[in-house]
Amino acid sequence: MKKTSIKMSISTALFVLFSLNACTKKNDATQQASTDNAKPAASEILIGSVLSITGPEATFGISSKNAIDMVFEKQNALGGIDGKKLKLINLDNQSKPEESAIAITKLISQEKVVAVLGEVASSRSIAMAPIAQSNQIPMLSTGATNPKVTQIGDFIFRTSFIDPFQGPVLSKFILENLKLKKVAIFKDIKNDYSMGLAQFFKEHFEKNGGQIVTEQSYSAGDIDFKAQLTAIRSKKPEFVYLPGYYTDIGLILRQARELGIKVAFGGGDGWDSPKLFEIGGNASEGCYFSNHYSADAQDPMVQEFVKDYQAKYGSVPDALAALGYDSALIIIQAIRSAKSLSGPDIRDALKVIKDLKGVTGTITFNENRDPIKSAVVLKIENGKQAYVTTINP
Amino acid sequence: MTEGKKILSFDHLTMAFGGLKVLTDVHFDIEEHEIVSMIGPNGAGKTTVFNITTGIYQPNRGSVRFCGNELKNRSTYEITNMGISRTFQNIRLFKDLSVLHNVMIASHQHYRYNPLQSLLQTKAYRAEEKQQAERCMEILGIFGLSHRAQEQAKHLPYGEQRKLEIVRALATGAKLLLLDEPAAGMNEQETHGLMDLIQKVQQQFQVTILLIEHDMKLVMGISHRIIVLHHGEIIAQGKPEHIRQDKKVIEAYLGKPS
Amino acid sequence: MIALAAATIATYLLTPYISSFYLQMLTLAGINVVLANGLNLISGITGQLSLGHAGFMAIGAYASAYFSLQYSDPNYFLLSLLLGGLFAGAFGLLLGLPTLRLKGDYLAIVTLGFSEMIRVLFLNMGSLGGARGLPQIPHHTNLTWVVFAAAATLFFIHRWMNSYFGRAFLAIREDEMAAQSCGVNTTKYKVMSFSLGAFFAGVAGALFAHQLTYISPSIFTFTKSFEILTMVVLGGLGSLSGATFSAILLTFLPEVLRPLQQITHIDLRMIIYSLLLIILMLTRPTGIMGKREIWELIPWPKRKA
Amino acid sequence: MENFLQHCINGLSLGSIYALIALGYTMVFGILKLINFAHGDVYMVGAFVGYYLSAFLGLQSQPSMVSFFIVLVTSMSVCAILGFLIERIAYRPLRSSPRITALITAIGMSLLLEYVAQLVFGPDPKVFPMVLERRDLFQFGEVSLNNYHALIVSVSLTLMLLLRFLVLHTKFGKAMRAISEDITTASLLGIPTNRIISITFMLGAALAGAAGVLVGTVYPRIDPLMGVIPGMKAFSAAVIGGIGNFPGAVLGGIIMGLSEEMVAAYISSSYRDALAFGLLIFILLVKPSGFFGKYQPEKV
Repeated sequence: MKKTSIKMSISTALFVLFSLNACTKKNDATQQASTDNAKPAASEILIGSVLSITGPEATFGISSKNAIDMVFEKQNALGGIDGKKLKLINLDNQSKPEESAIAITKLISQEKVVAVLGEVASSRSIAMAPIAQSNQIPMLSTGATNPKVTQIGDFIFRTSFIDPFQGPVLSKFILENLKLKKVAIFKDIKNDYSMGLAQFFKEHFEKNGGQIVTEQSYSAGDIDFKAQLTAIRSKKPEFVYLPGYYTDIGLILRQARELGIKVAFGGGDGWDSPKLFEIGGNASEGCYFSNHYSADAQDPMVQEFVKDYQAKYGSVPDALAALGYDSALIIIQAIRSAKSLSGPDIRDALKVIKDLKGVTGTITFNENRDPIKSAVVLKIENGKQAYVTTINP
Repeated sequence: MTEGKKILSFDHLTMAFGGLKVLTDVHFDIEEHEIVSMIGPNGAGKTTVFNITTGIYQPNRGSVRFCGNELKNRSTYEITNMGISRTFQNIRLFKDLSVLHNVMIASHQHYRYNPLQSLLQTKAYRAEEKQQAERCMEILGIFGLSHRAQEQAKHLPYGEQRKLEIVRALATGAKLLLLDEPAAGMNEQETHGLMDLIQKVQQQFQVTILLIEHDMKLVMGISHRIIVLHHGEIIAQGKPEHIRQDKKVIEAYLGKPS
Repeated sequence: MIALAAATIATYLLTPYISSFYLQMLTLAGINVVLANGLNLISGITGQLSLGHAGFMAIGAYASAYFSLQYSDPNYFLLSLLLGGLFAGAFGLLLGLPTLRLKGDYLAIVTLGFSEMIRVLFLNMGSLGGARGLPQIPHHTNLTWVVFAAAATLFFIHRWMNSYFGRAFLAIREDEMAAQSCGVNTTKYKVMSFSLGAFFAGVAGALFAHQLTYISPSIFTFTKSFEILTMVVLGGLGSLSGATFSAILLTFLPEVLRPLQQITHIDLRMIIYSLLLIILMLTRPTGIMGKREIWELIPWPKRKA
Repeated sequence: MENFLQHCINGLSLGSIYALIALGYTMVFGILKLINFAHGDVYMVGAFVGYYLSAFLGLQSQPSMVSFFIVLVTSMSVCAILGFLIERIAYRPLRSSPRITALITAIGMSLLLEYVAQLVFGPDPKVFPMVLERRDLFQFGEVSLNNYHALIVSVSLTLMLLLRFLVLHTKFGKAMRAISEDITTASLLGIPTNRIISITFMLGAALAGAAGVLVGTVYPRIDPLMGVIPGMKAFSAAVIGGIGNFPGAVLGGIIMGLSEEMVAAYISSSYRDALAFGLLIFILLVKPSGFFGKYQPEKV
């Protein structure tokens, strides 16, 4: 027995030493390799992105990445930035927070990117932000809506508006434009975005004289929502607030109509996808949602974005594509105006971005590094998203 | 302790699985230091008696007492720790573990050290481990298995596996051994060796043995007493020479002469 | 004991020379080593198939993260880790007591269900962030802590296996009925094994929480449990060094395969990962190590008695 | 009252879907004692086959019973082939190895199918074409019952009865039962075990395919991970009903559907997911073999 212990000790010690040694060596090797690469590649600016290409939320990450790729290609065709080409390195995170942390560390320490774009979800952005912050590399989250993301540090920015802004948008709209008082909330318990929106919607709505008749929840990926919908039906609300992603919304709307719920439903930018109408069909008619922009706005920039995106990827862009598009514009603008490619310089350039025109609005960062921009309310009519009104922060 | 004290008594046991009656009013005692054999055709309910004794089954009626203590509703390990251990008809060794480990597991209840002592491998721990290992090796030695101590149990030849099961049962420190067909699959020579061993063990460890066996040579050779079960009922019991001539027993084994 | 100290000190000294990426990978690998060996104790050594390891990990992560958010002083980190372990261990006990009379697949399903229930519970606990998770947990975990925890886990399990408790675990795996006949209180030892395994999972969860600085229920899904189980099975059920080796291997594998994604522009990583799993099971069903240990394979010079 | 009635209808139709998926789990488990984790993913493949087939044949322009059955049968056949391949490649070589090895392989197979599907079909949700029009069968106040509900319930029950007949009254079923009792003895008795197991797998996979198409028709959103959650719930249902037993699977599915519905309706919808497993744990503790399962004491 004693002998085994000794043997074990020796092998453990050897093993630890060996593996650590291997890693330090490997590290030297890669560092050498990357410096070797760095010389001929000086004509390139490396920008990292962490976006989900696989896993349950892959579809959102892909949208964002597509849009970013599109902007970068266009910029490179125009000669890049000061003659340097932009190169996007996207590392997939399998829709997992811990993989996102690995990916951003790899981008920063191995690939030596100057800035990181992503993630589309708050949870994964929160996992990435401390790493960007401690390495002093600016990070621009495309889709995070949780206010806590940018609170992590002054290197963290975002393109999307935050839940405390977007939640009240529809609340205001319901109270002031639709003049309705009795609303039911139906939220996705698994989804931080949906829970955040529901919370801020509720706070605003109740404070301003509205009444929440019932709060029900579902979980993303379920197929049957009739139990909760029947419960909602029995409370006879005048409107149902349904923050969530379009992947579930279409089915929910369909089942609501089957149960004879005729009132309008509404949600946030997670609704923005042609898939919503495809899945929901006529059931989605007459519903409202808050969004960053309106795809059929007359704005030539939006028109061009939608046209280009459709031409390249064969589908109408969703909200996360629009956000990815703007994130790319923001980062290009910041790199162009930054004094150098160092993290703090790019951060400083990001901070002072003012009135940058993107498809999701005119972007200026506030002191929390969250964009100040207005939201629009859209209505689904004849399978199209029709502009209703703009609500300013 | 004097000879003739009852160690195990079966009190009107009745057991049925569903509608099938396996044991009917089985009633007998075993005295200390006896070697008793239970015989009977397949399906007579012999193994069921073992399973009831070791707490695997609960009888429908009747009870089992060991040294005056009721065994009902006790779990198998408690019964083992009271001093009854058994072997299995279809060898159930810890196949992937070493022979020595098999035996050391059986001496489970003799250890006293606590988890902290084992983590720090204190003196007390080492002394106890050493002492137990020696004790186990000693029993293995008696069965001629000490040279196999480090081998995996599954690599032993069949006969030695059977022996190892007996070693394991002994190592629990049991006062009563229940051996389920210890000679099954052994050749004549091995069986002969086993007979000597069982008697030797009985002498050396002062244990009582109840065994189930089909090999009549073994049964007649070592038993002080024989109990014959047939269709769940005791049809005869007594000394070997008495059983040999019992009409009912002969009938049960050979069928009724027509 | 010496190896434990040596490994920890060696890591501490070497840390400044490792790039932050490898540091992070090694940290995760170390956490996985703790997880895999904890599960190995339950499934490999005691033979009770558990598909709920992520649930215990979640409990440990949440308990310790909550504690650290109240007392963020790094001096309390050890306490926070132990708290995570103890909470998870207590839940292991709670789950073990009623369910361990179930066998094999049934137990597997119950543990799977249990961990999913834990997750739903956390989703519904607003005070712990619900779906939005707990952010800004202090970043206390570093490689030294992790190596220490991993080495301590291995040390603990190794010593444990050389005691009568450890042998009782093995006996239960080999043959529960026979173990009982040897006087082993199988229920007691199964519950013990469950709680111990859960304890290690809790510690690993705590380390994980203080490494990522963020936890949310979506991290601790059954996919995580499967990943941990895969590590154990791949390494060889019951083999300490096997589980350790494959935990490290499987942590690095997706990263090693990443360049492939860069080249092909499609993500083949997880496809390769799952294919590898199937092929390995088909060609070497007992895992890389089987039930043996790595030091049993090295031809040590024989000492003369 | 109206609401309660509606909840019952909802619960029954959801339960029938669980039942349908549960039948496949039960069938494979019954014969091989293997939790076929990939079953939920075969169901997903079934839905996608239906999706591509109807796009290829342009069936959504003419929804009818005929196009529905064309899609159903094709999808079932493709899934049967897939099931055959899975069994042949991944499970058969492991038949004599420890249960846990087979279980891990099943998990690996499930992951493989999911990731390949993400690559081939794309990770975004697709809209299942309408191959059958929805019609309200009757409306009573606010309570409504439509032909989809009726379709799911009747298909589940029909398949259950067919399977039961197959297992209890045909030679094939006898062979299946023999294998499930003792595979070695069965093969010694001259039962072509490999062939029977292959066919069982194909049947199970075909059931999954049918479920995929049915669910696609009724809940027209399909994606590569759609099989995961319903798969787990259906599996729980199979265990609750007594795994290996067909009426048990249907009963378990319906219990699961109804109780999920009632919990969401009258207690709290946010605990709905916990319920499936809570119920499972509870049933296993009270009656480890499920409602209709056989309790098999260990032989000593």
